[in-house]
Amino acid sequence: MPIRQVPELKIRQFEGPLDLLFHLIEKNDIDIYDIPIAEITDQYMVFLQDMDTLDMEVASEFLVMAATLIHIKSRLLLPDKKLPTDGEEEDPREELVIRLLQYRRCKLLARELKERHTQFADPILRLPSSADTLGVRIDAVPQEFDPEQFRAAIQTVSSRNEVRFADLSAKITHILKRDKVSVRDKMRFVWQKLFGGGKIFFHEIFPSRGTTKIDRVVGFLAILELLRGNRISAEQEKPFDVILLHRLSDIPPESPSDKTDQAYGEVNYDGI
Amino acid sequence: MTEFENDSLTVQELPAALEGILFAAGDPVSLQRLSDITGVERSVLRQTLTKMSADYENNPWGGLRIRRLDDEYVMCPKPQIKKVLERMFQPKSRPPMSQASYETLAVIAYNQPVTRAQVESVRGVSSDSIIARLLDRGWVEECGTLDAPGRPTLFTTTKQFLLEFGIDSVSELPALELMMYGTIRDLEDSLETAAGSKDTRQLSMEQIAGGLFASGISDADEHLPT
Amino acid sequence: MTEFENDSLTVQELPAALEGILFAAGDPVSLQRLSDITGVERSVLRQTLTKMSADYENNPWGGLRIRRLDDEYVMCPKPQIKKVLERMFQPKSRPPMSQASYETLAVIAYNQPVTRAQVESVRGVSSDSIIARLLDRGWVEECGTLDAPGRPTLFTTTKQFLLEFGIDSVSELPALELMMYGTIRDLEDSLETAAGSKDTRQLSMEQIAGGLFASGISDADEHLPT
Repeated sequence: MPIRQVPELKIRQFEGPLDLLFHLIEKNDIDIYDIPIAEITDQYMVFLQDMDTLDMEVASEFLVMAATLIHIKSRLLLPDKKLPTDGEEEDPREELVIRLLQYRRCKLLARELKERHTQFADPILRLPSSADTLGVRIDAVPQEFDPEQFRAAIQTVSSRNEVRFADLSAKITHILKRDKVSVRDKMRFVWQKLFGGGKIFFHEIFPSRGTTKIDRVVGFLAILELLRGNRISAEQEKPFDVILLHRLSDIPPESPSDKTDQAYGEVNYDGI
Repeated sequence: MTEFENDSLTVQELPAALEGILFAAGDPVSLQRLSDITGVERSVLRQTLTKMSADYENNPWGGLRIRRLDDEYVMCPKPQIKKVLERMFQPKSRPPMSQASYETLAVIAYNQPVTRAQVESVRGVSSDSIIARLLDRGWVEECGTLDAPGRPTLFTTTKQFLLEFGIDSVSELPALELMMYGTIRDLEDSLETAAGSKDTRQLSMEQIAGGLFASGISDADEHLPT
Repeated sequence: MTEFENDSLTVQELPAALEGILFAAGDPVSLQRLSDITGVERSVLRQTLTKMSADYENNPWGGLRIRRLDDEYVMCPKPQIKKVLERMFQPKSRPPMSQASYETLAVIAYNQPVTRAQVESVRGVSSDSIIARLLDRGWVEECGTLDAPGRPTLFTTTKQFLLEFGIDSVSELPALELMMYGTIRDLEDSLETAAGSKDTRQLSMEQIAGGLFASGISDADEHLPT
């Protein structure tokens, strides 16, 4: 099936993988009960590979969905022959359809809530009247002041403020320091590791200790990218087994096209 | 109706008294507190307040309304005159809420009480920081833990949520159990129940949406002249 | 009747708007101020208010009235329902002092004289309605207004408070930096400097916190490890 050109999309446009899938389904005017998995998977993968930078956790969520799609696609292509065919064959797409319908409903409800909020936000309430302003006389009775509770309140406010400010400075610092991890940088990194025609395991380049989750996720995408360009080969004997990487060509990755240039920023490949 | 206290109010005096109390209180007042003050039974109060609320709404010359928030009542200006009032109070400028926040809020509102994991299973993404934001805004609160491994925290919506979204009570939101359907059939059944329709097969996406809003929060909209 | 301003109200909308304004204001509002807010001429306003006031008085089911004090107008409960209000304010019918009340009282004690906004800034949450209760209990009193836009009311603790607490002066309270409005402001300022960018220079802490979730940097924040 021909892949229609996916327009420039940014991952931040989407609230998650389900949101992206819905976008693709609506754009292609697809019957949700009969999703052409192969085509959707292809478009989804094209989108993933076009992502310039990855946002920490987000990427892994998008990748999990990619794996799900590929799994469904494979089940559709290769029906499980071990199971007796009793006519009531389970559609491997069913679970995905349910999730999409649930998410769609959530989105619609969210839209409704948003509309309600614009109408009802910041309600104007009266400040309570004090007895004095209403001219109401209050019986003089012994007050129930509790000095202990007063002291406890002081502690509560102070420690809350401590947390409040510590939390805020941490967030600000984090945002200032946050690095963007780009796929292009990781491609270059992997390429360098394979220099000299050697073979190397994926987990040697990106060990689970010493690298962050985002490093590994982006690293994996970089491998996919290099595979696509026939720069390297990757072998895996069975699912979840180790992945062995091997450099196929001594020619460095072709010069990035104008489009990828913009997306990946300026990286000089000649020096590799 | 039970015996009234000695100094309880007559049915004739009640509306004026309730008006005065809600005016003076400013904040929402619980039915129980109104009962303590007036010496009138809660069921009678509820009936009277419902009638008063309708009268307020139907009076085109009046600028006030009485809103119910679960078992509390509050007097406040009608939405139509909010614009005029904003000329006298500078409204608090708050950052706009993200799409993700409304989605998370929707899952919590329609499925409460609900765990973090359940929210994430519907949205397909981690929702920790968004839930924190909703807690900050006072729209959501913790309400105990689920009796399951790890004892995950349960979340519900608050009175503040009802206030800021123009909803009388969470019971106005049909329970939709956004998650955990075994088959498409189950999901459709739940939609039909929510929509109250007998027409079974082939619900389109728009029908799904329409059904929800017809039976759900749109009721409240009907008496909201915009 | 003269020409109305662009955003002035129609005659039909006027009563509802005035009702809302007087309700929300609490304090008496001058005819001039009402004219500024509504964009309607004072003579028209006076006429409308006189008519409204008569309607309120003649409505046996209503508990509120509009009173004129020279050229000011105020909404208040009718004298007939004073007895009910007295019951509402009697100590025995009032809910006990909450933790929030003690917190608000503590912030006032540490920062007096202090405005509502300052109390909120130190406590981190709105304390508006709690202050009214502290006034009722006689632990807090008004002491003039701050010379700033809007002329906000200043509050101090009372002698009664010192008496109950068993101290001679608020200076006997233990020194605590994080209870002081001045310190809070300094912290906010230094955080703003830390945030560094030109955009955030003038932001309050609220805005910074909010800004994290607004479009620009929000994505980053939403995936902060918690």
